[in-house]
Amino acid sequence: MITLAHYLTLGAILFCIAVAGVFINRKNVIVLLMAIELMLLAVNTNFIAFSRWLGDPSGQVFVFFILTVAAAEAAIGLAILVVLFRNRATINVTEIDSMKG
Amino acid sequence: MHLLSLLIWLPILGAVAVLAFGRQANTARWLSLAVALATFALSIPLWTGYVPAGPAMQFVEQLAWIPALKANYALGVDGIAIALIVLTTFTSVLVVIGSWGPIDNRVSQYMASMLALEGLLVGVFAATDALLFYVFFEGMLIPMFIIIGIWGGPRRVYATLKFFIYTFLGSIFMLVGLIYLHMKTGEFSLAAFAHAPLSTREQAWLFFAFLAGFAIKVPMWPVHTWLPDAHVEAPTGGSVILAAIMLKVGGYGFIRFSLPITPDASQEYAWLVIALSLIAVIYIGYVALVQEDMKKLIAYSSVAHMGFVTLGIFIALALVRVDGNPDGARLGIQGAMVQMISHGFVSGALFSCIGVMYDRLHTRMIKDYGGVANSMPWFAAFAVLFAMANCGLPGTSGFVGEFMVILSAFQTSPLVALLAAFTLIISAAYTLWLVKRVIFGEVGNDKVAKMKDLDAREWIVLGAFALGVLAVGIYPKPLTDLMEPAVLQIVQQLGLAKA
Amino acid sequence: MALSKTLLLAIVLAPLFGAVVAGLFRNQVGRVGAAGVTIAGVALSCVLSFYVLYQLAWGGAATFNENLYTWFQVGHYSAHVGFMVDRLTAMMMVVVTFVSLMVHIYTIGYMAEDDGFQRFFSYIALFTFSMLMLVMSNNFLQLFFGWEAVGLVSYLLIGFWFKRPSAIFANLKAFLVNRVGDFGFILGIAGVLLWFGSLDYAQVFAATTDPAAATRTVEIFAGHPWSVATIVCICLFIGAMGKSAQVPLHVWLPDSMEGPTPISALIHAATMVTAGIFMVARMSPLFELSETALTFVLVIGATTALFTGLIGVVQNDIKRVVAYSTLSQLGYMTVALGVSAYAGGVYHLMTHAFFKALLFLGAGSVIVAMHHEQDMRYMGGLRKYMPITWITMWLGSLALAGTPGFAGFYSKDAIIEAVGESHRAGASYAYFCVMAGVFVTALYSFRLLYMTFHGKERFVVGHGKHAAHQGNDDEHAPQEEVGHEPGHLDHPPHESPWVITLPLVLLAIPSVLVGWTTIGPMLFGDWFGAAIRVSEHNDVLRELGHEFHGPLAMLLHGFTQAPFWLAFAGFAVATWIWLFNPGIADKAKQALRPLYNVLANKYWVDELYQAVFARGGVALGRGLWKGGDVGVIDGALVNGSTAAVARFAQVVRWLQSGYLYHYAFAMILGLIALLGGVWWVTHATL
Amino acid sequence: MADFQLWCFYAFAAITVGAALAVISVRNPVHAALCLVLTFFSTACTWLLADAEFLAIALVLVYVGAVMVLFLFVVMMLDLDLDPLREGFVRGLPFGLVVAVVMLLEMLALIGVRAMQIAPPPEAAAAAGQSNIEWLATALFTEFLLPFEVAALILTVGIVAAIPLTLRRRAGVKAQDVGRQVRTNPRDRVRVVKMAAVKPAANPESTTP
Repeated sequence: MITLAHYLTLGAILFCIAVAGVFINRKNVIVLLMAIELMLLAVNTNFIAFSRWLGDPSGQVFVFFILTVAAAEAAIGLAILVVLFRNRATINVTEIDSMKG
Repeated sequence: MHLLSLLIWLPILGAVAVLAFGRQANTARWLSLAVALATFALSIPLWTGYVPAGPAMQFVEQLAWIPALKANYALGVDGIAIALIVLTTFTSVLVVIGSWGPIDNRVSQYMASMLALEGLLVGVFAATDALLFYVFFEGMLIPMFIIIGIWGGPRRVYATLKFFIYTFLGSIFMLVGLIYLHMKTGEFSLAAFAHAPLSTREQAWLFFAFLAGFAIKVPMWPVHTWLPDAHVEAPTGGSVILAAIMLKVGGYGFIRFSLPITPDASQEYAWLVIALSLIAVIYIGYVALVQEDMKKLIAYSSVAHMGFVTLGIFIALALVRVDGNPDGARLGIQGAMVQMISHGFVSGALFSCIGVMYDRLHTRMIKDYGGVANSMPWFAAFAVLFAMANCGLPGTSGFVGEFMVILSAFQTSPLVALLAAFTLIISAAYTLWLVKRVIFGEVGNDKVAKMKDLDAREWIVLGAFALGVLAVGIYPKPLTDLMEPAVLQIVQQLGLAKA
Repeated sequence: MALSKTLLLAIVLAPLFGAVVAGLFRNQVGRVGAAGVTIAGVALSCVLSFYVLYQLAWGGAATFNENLYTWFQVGHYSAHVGFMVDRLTAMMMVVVTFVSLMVHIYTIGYMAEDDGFQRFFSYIALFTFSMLMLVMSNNFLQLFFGWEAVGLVSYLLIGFWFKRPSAIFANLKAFLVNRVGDFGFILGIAGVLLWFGSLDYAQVFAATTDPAAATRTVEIFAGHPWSVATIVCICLFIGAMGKSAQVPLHVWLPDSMEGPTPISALIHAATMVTAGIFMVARMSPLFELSETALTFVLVIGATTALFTGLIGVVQNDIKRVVAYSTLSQLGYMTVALGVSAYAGGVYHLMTHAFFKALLFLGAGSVIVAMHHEQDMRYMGGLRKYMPITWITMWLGSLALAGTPGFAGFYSKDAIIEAVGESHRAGASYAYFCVMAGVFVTALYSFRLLYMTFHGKERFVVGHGKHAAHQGNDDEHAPQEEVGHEPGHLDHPPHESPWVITLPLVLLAIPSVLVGWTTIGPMLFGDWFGAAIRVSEHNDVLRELGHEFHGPLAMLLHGFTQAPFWLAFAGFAVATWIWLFNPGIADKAKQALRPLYNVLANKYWVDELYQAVFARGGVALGRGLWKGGDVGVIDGALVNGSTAAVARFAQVVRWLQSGYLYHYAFAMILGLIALLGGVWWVTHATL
Repeated sequence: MADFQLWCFYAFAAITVGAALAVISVRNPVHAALCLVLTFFSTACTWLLADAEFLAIALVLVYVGAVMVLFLFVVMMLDLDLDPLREGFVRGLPFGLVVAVVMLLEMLALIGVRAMQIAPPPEAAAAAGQSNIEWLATALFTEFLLPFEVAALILTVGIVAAIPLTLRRRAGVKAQDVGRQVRTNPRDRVRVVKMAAVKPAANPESTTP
């Protein structure tokens, strides 16, 4: 029998893998973006599980919106990436510090 | 008829029109003049149509604005507000005329800022809803910020930032006070605030919140240092509006907010305000004495004169509540109001005079002048007249307010009156010393010798100011009669304890 | 016949009209027009003033007291503009308009070559208007208006030649010293309002009869009740001290001689400076309530009378001698007020106005003849060049010195007698001062005459060096020509034109006769009626009145009295030194060097004020500005807080590395902390 | 039956976790992207087990079909120098693991794994006699209509924003601009200058050699 805890654990593991990915791939923006997608996936999984277990469609509606926003974010993020690469010939995050205060 | 709305929005829409159609400098000037004149003409019916025996607030307008907060677009004026609104529209016309020649870059933007400022100032005086008041109160910083920041002198950035942050800091405290009052009463109407029961402690907090907002605006010692810097850097028109009208918002705020909403705290801390006012009169007088920049000198003299306004307002509390002399209190508040109107004329005129000289020699330093009377006799005549009004010579408007405040102060505390009366000596010293060094004497240098006397536009501006100065000085009764019902009501309200 | 409002308005407004026309339309009306319109205005005023006086004195007209309009009305406090004309006012109106008319006529000649001809006429007509507003007022507000307005015109006229540094220094000084007086005056007015709740003469004076009024007290400093009467009267008198140049506020009057001579005669001798005397006389019902204040008045007046007269003895500038004599005579008037002999003070005011205006105008005539040379050391022997001026000056000086029969004798003798009668504290000091003053007066008066009109000519005529200079003289005619050596004249002095000598003659007549004809009714009769009120036990003039048996008897009696012999002694000493033995003066100067220094430096009062108030004020201002405003408020508080924020920002800016992954770390660390916090909270509470 | 679902869940979850680990650890971004596709796909399967059919399909269609293709496209388009990007991988590994493990433990503790052994309630959609899509759409188009519209707007803005971000006009590209060619006007090409006729001055000095 699948319980709520199964889904939540899966979500937590996915999220932590994504966090670890952010840490170990701190220079590669593409992988960073992928890690973010993973985090969103973990969150979505949690939403779906709760929606199922509470019998409330709001969770799934939220997932729907998150997918929408994530798609937009991916599009913009990659566009920025392309522009970045075109201007600086690198996607190495350590070389991008124009926001330094 | 929505006269007040018209007075607020006509100049603001006029500003938009000037921006839109004012690509040609002259188009912008004439259009602005037309708008300013129309606004002034429309403000006259306020005075003539005001019924002294009628309700406290007249020409009332009310529209739901933010229903969730019960904030209304509520307008209404009493005699005090009418006097200040007419002063605003009058001065604005003169500022437009006075900026005709001296401003020659970005004319349409300058004129539009001035018109927008005029509309916002009228709004401040006409609002009877605290949130609306606050919006106008803050809004008027923006055009002034632009005027000083773009057309100002070399240190304009420092001056604008100082001006903006100083006044903004004060009004934040005021906003907190207003929000608290909104939580207490559930609405933003000033009338509701005035009737809200408040404990002594609450009143004390609110009193200091309002004090922070308005003292900086007045400005009172020791939060006055933004004013000389702002004046020195501002273009002439900006200085005129700043001194003649914007400072009055502070005094008006004390009368509209502090006195009716926190009467008990005002009484408790009146000594503080009175002490600060007296410091302003004497300390600032001495500081003005040694200024080397004419505009700075007049700016400091503004601070000193505004000290009489706050003194007149707060001396009233002791008179009503301790001495039981409400008539004396009315005299004090009337004196403060007349002083505000008079200072509008006098400081506006003096800054215009400095502008006239600045346009010719492009310096404001006293040492660069001398013997201006030789080359500009008519100008000298005006300058001496306004200088005398600044010293409070009877027959000019400058005397009326000071006289009434001193009379009123003597009724409760001869010592306060004695210190206040020092202004007679100090103001004469710094003003006439300035006149001596700039106007009189042998011609200072070749440039002074070549200065041309007033042209027609300058004549109109200074002549109109002179008429105002003399009219109020010789026959102030119409002015005091206009404000009397409002003052009476304030004093009656002061008599009732709230806590 | 009752006086009408229209009539009084005409008296006041005619000079104002002239002033406005001559001032604002100076180019349109020209020189003749400006002089014509102002003289016509003042002449009309003068004629009507005589008419008013006639009506009040002989026509049986009642005192006029009516408001013109209300200035403000706030609660039960109100201020009005209105006229009160009784015999005191009428006398002042006549003096003011008559002297003013004389000065107007005289000015045609005196200012003939000046560029500011129209401006000058505008100013003096404006002055006449202001002075009339002052004396005709029926309330304190308008009194103060006139008070300050005459101060303004005085300021403008002292600085008439505004290119001269000394003139614009003097006018600033005059205005500021007057302002010190006004400072007291306005407090006095505020005190009157506190005391009686009104600013109206009639109401205030009516209320003084209430016995409670005299005993009312006020606490200026908590716990110290002071008498309101004393405070108010002293405050009002401080105003009079400023305007009437009493010690220690006398310093502006000698400097005011920088102005053209006609205004020295009109403003700084005959009328404006006597406004203080008039005001105290007008306020006699108030002053009678405070013995302390009257003593104060007495001591101040006596000090002024003697010590300023002494300075006059060592002055060499002809106008300054007359100016110090004015100070001294103002002191006499004040002394009279101080012993409650208000009528005596006012009476001396009137006679003094005539003979002092005469002396000033005569001095002006001499100055014109000497081409604006004012130093008496370069004069002498002028009597043969300008006989009319010489004779009228003699008449004026005799009146000033109190020669029996002349106007000054009657008024001054009455004051001295009154002081002698008084039992007020300080009266004996005052008596000594006024007696000594008589000697001093005679000394400097005759010194002036001898140095100017008699003896050897100490100027040189026909100095060729500056002959070419004559052509462009018009540009700055009244000023000393640049490079003009003292005592060198291009032409021999000559008698002045008729516009100058006519006023001299017209003023000489009352200087001689007015005392004889008016002393009876004005001093000892009931001439002033209710205008001047004296308490029963203070009324020294009534005491004197018992011994008064007509002017002739007083004249004869005068020869037997000490003042006459003191004056004669002064005359004798002056004659001996300055007419017959001119060398003695210098020897005396050497012998009495310390005394001479004290007098020549005017007791160093000017230097003291300059150091303490002028330089001290500037130093204080600079200290407050640089230390207070720039240093503490702007430096430490305003810019200090900005600097603190900036320093804090400098510290925290390293947190903004700009690296994306640093921000991501921060977020994740924050998340861990948050989760840990939630965990801790949930498990701690469970 | 129930156990079969549980085993299926374990299988999908294992693939998901494994693929996710591969995403963050493989050298080549192309491989990483492909692993991510696998993660998404297997996650979609677990969602199916939770009766979220619509979202599972949508995830596959939208993510795998569109977003991941975009990723791959970008990765392949950019000529990446991979070595510097891998620097610090080993250095960051221990710290990343520690952080991840600590976080995981915290989360699991908070979830209360043992406490949440709850059997699923009867499916709400089935109970209402609706399919999952109907159930979801009812909520989406009634209660969440405004957010739905806003989401649509966000997507549009995203598309519009992405275009100008990446759009660039290269200098020196030789291409025909037909519009410009059509718009040409003879007056822009030829300038007719009117000049006053000047007679050559008869200058005797210049004519003489």
